[in-house]
Amino acid sequence: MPDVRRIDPNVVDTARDTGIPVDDVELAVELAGIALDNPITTASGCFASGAEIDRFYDVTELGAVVVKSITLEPREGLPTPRMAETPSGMLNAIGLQNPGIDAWLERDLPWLQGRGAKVIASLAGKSVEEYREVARRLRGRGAVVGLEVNLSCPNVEHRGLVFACSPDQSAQVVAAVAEEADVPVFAKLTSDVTDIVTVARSVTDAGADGLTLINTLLGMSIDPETGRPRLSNVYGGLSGPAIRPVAVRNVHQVATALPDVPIIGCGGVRTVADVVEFTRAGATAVAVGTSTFVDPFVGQTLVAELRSWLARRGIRTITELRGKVVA
Amino acid sequence: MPDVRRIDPNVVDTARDTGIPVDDVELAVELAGIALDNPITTASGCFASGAEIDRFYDVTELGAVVVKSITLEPREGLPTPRMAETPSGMLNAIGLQNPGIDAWLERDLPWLQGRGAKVIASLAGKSVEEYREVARRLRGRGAVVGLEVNLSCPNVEHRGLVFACSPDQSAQVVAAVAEEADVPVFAKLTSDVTDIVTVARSVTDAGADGLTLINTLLGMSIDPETGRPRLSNVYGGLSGPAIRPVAVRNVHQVATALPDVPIIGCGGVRTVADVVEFTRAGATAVAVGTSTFVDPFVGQTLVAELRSWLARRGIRTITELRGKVVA
Amino acid sequence: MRRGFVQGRSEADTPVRAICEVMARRREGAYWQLSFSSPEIADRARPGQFVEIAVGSPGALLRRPFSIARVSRQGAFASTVDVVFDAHGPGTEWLTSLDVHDLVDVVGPLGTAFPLPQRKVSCLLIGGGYGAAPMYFLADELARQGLRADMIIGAASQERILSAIEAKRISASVTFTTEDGTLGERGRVTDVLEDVARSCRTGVVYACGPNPMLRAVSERCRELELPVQVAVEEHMACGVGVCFTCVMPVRAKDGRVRMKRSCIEGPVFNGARIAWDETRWRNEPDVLDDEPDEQPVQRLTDAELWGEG
Amino acid sequence: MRRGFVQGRSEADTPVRAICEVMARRREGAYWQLSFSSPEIADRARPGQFVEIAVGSPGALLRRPFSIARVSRQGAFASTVDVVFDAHGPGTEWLTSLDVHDLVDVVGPLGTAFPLPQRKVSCLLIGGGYGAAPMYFLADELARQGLRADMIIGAASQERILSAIEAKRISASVTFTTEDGTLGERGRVTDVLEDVARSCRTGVVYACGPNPMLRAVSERCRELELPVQVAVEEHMACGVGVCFTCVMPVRAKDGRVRMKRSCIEGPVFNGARIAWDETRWRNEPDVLDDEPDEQPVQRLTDAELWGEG
Ligand SMILES: Cc1cc2nc3c(=O)[nH]c(=O)nc-3n(C[C@H](O)[C@H](O)[C@H](O)COP(=O)(O)OP(=O)(O)OC[C@H]3O[C@@H](n4cnc5c(N)ncnc54)[C@H](O)[C@@H]3O)c2cc1C
Ligand SMILES: Cc1cc2nc3c(=O)[nH]c(=O)nc-3n(C[C@H](O)[C@H](O)[C@H](O)COP(=O)(O)OP(=O)(O)OC[C@H]3O[C@@H](n4cnc5c(N)ncnc54)[C@H](O)[C@@H]3O)c2cc1C
Ligand SMILES: Cc1cc2nc3c(=O)[nH]c(=O)nc-3n(C[C@H](O)[C@H](O)[C@H](O)COP(=O)(O)O)c2cc1C
Ligand SMILES: Cc1cc2nc3c(=O)[nH]c(=O)nc-3n(C[C@H](O)[C@H](O)[C@H](O)COP(=O)(O)O)c2cc1C
Ligand code: FES
Ligand code: FES
Repeated sequence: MPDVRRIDPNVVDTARDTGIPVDDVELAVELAGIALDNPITTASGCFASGAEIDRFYDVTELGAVVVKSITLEPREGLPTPRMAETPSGMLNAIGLQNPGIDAWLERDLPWLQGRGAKVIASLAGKSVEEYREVARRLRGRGAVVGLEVNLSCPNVEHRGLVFACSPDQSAQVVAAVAEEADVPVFAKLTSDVTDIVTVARSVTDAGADGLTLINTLLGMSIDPETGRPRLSNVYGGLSGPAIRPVAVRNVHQVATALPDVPIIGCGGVRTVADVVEFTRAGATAVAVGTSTFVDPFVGQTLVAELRSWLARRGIRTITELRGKVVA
Repeated sequence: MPDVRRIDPNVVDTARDTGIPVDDVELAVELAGIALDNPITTASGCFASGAEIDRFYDVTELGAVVVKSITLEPREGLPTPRMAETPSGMLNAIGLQNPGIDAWLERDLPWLQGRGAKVIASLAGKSVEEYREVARRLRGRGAVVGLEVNLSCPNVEHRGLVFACSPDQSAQVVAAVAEEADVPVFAKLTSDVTDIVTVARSVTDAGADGLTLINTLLGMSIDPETGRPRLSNVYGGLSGPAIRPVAVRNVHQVATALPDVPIIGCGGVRTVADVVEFTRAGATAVAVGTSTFVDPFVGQTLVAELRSWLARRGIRTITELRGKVVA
Repeated sequence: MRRGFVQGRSEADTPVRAICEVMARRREGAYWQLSFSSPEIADRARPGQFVEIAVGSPGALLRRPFSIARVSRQGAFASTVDVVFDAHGPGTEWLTSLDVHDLVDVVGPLGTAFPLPQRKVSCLLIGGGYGAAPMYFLADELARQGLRADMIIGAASQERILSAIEAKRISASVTFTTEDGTLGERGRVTDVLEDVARSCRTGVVYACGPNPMLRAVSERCRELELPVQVAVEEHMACGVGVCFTCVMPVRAKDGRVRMKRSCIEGPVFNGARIAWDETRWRNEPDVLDDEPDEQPVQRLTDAELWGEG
Repeated sequence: MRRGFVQGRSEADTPVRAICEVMARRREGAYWQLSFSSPEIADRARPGQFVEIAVGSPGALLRRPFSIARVSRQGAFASTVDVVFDAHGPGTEWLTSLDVHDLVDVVGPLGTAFPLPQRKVSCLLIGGGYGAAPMYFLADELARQGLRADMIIGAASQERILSAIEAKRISASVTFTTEDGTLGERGRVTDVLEDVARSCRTGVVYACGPNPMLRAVSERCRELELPVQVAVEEHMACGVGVCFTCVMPVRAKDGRVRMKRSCIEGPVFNGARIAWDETRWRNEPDVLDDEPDEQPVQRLTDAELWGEG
């Protein structure tokens, strides 16, 4: 993109006195074999097609763009209201509004590819076969460096129960996607289970190369005056800083039980301190969702601030901190 | 207590113009056969012995006092740090510090009884037999109008797994307590399960007269600088307004599936709007925990404000709103 | 937060994030007006667009959207943006606590602007409650283009009629309606719409206000075969097009309805195209959201008015 | 929030919640001082006690505890309470943004006060960093009782030495220590403790500051057989005794350690009794927390000094 000028660069670069030069800091990470320039990615469904935020800054500055979950057919989603604010968080029930895989491949992917972004394609479906078909159509697409399997979808073949709540059904989906995939596959799990480690084990055994932890928590809000649920769908997903302690706990539990499985940490990331917290808990990459709604520049800012945070402390690579919890 | 003077009564009483007189509002509720003057109770572990808050206001103004979980033996709890603040919430890991059932009966209960409070005794244990024994010692104690079984305790007989995560183990504990109890028994459940309704069904089948929903969510926080977990216990319970949408969802799911089971709603209650929200979701009583830390008067204030909230809207009894979600 | 800090691109059609100094904050009848300094936002803003302001009320996470009520572009340091708001919740209450020289964190300008007619046509601007705010900005712009602007300003009662004097100054004619009759005609904007449009030879209608008002105006305009552009209000989590919470059902040529994001594909829509009935939506596959806007039947077509469809 | 709103009981030994007007907010070296008006808190407060102030930083839920640095009790409307704080996190940063006439929501006075000696004895007051704040309040109180107060005020460097001039005014003697030597002796308060105690014929020591300093002071006092009362700092969720997050391990007669709540059974403890080593605690049944405090061996016993155990 020509003529990109940041009116006032927000890169904090005051590290030189005590630490190391910011240029000596290496942010690159290897995520299940994918080389990322830095560990900051978007969270699925919180970055639309990518072009919206590119109006603010060059989105290729991000480690990767995780796109909104794609289904086989286009979906118009749920009626409004689709969101409700909650203390330090929000509920959403969008209903996977998306253009469908074919239109996405035709319209959104070429734009991302043209910009040079690394794309992790999130896929969703109503049945194992739908996931499989979407994965098949994603084969051999240059810019797509990974697939993320959004398992928080109702399985029409099992009374509408969410795949992610069953280790077995999650494994079936992941196995189907992994069979088709020519890039690493990440399984995105929900914290709304009794034992996250069991689900994590089940999907990695089924072929997931990595995990994304966590999706939103199931929540509800009711208008006290009218008695109407604040979401047309009644229940929705809770996201934002409010859920961060739950997300960090999930990452730490899984990273402790399965230390070799790469994790994309996700849930309430807002500041560079949060990025470090997730990294210490065991995450290789960190996805930013709701905070993009609060600050469209947050992804760009986190990359810059992570570099200077490490520089000020004389830490040369972010990987030095991965899994570093001090007892 | 003689000579109680509220320096500036905070009872909002501006309802008379559009609604009904506040005195015409009936706050009394029947909770699994227990007659409460109003639906506001304390949450276990957030009100110590009762005397601490009685320095601020007359705690018998509350519908009931749910006391800190009592174990068979005294416990000194976990080392500090025991708490960490999180966005709109907090993590705690206290480790059930309590004087043990005998000292509680000897020292704390007589004080509550003398003051005329209605007491719901929360009990905790490491084994089914420990719960049973605590329940047995609580028989025939005048002020104790109900028992609440805190199931979020590690079961030493099952690899330290928390009772509440297993419908069967929860049922065993509840059955043992219900056998001993001469007052209604409430099972306090955690939201950290795949299917809250299954657990709810299991414990009510086992003899629970009601449910308390929910306990804290399992969370973690790490100091990014030092890498030390912010709690000495590494993991802890997330409470406060941050978790309210999750708590409301649990209450609504269970109230929908088991409409005849009385529920004490709990999780992030701060304002009268929150009390109404939980009531509409299906709660008969509403327990206030973390908010007492923010405002020691919150329980008293909620009772007064609930009355005027209803009066302003011409609603004569709180029970009219119970379960009233408008589609 | 650093005064004057600005992030964004240099292209004039992109929004920025700016830390802005509050220049004024005062009551406007039942409402509040907030003016803040931002050369970039002032320069880029067009009528109908909005800004997202970060609020500091306890536990509030999301920004709050407000229509741009007016901009003044007097050189780099005096350029200000005004918003008018109703303080009815924690976020807007918090805004009333701001003092002159305090800093606010603002993203904007956001969303689509009212398309300006490319023919000489008489414009009728309808504002309801604080929805009148962007109409002042639009009237300024129309005046600059040499177009006639008439106004209908409606509200529940007199103190909710925004800047009555300003309305008279800025427009060829203004009609007030209040539901309680405390100012102007007793009734609603739609009660006077036909008379005003006839006497002013209105060729196009612009409206902003509560969605039920916009619906009524749109339906009346359709009956009168008047082109109508409305700026809608839907709950927004992001305001920048990435969350899909703010969708409005908009009907396409084939009669099917698509969910359009009112923060980026709106807030200004052709009022005749909004599927006001489609509040409940089936969660099933539907058509692809890629068709260009289509023209409703009307006296002057949208193509004639604003060139593009 | 309504100015002057107060909730609580009339008994003087109970805390209240008050909506207080800010009377002053100014820098004090590296620290900030906040004065707010509250007749009830000012009247009831005793040295060593603290207040819990609600802060408005984003997402902050809990109040922040601060030692009472001084009170002025000049009739119902002028009674003010001062706190001194170090702005190092979001909550304390937020406090620096308060202006005169703003309102703060305060609960207090909370916790135990320093027990005053019932015998005529020379007192040594040791304050570290902002921990010096309550020592000024204590010195005032001791002066009123006609007791001699000497002070040791220590900090990392000069700008963290609180109110040096005030210290000189209020005490019989004052010794400053700074770790970088920018004021007074280079070193720590414990480096001068023995000399000062000897030359001032100290009979009892009071200390407030970071817990490591309190530990060092307590251990030094134990060696010197000096009774010592310390005001500790532990993370507090409630400050009123109901959450059990703020516990300190305190050793009893039988040598066993009990977890005492520093917000209600403290913050003032007998320094010789704190089990400074017991940071890691086993989660297993232990003895009951019901024993009265016991006396360490010292020149003047605690019983002699403050009557009760
Ligand atoms: C494009 C657009 C332009 C707007 N322009 C104006 C304006 O010029 N003046 C004005 O007073 N108001 C305007 N609003 C409405 C304004 O955004 C809300 O009044 C405000 O967000 C309420 O915040 P609160 O915290 O005070 O209230 P709360 O009701 O407590 O807000 C809770 C949540 O609901 C959202 N919300 C509440 N009401 C509305 C609403 N009416 N529309 C959208 N979101 C809402 C809030 O953003 C917040 O996320 C506009 C809204 C939109 C979408
Ligand atoms: C009895 C008592 C008296 C105190 N007196 C003073 C005083 O006079 N002056 C002063 O500057 N500070 C005092 N402190 C410490 C003060 O409470 C903390 O500095 C303040 O809470 C930090 O809040 P923050 O949001 O700025 O920082 P953050 O570090 O972001 O706070 C995060 C959380 O940790 C808690 N916390 C952080 N630091 C401390 C600490 N040192 N002690 C207890 N809790 C902490 C906060 O309360 C909050 O819940 C006292 C603490 C206690 C317990
Ligand atoms: C509006 C919205 C839409 C979302 N859509 C998706 C989605 O399509 N697929 C998915 O896997 N996760 C989706 N999520 C979940 C996020 O990717 C993320 O897991 C969650 O929001 C927690 O992260 P956060 O707190 O940073 O937002 C969505 C979240 C939000 C708030
Ligand atoms: C400090 C603290 C201690 C608690 N101790 C107990 C306990 O002993 N037994 C119990 O059943 N729940 C305990 N809880 C959980 C609360 O009773 C309540 O279920 C939870 O905090 C959610 O409600 P809240 O958000 O209103 O605090 C504790 C919570 C906190 C914050
Ligand atoms: S508000 Fe997020 S897409 Fe419109
Ligand atoms: S801070 Fe809650 S008991 Fe001390």
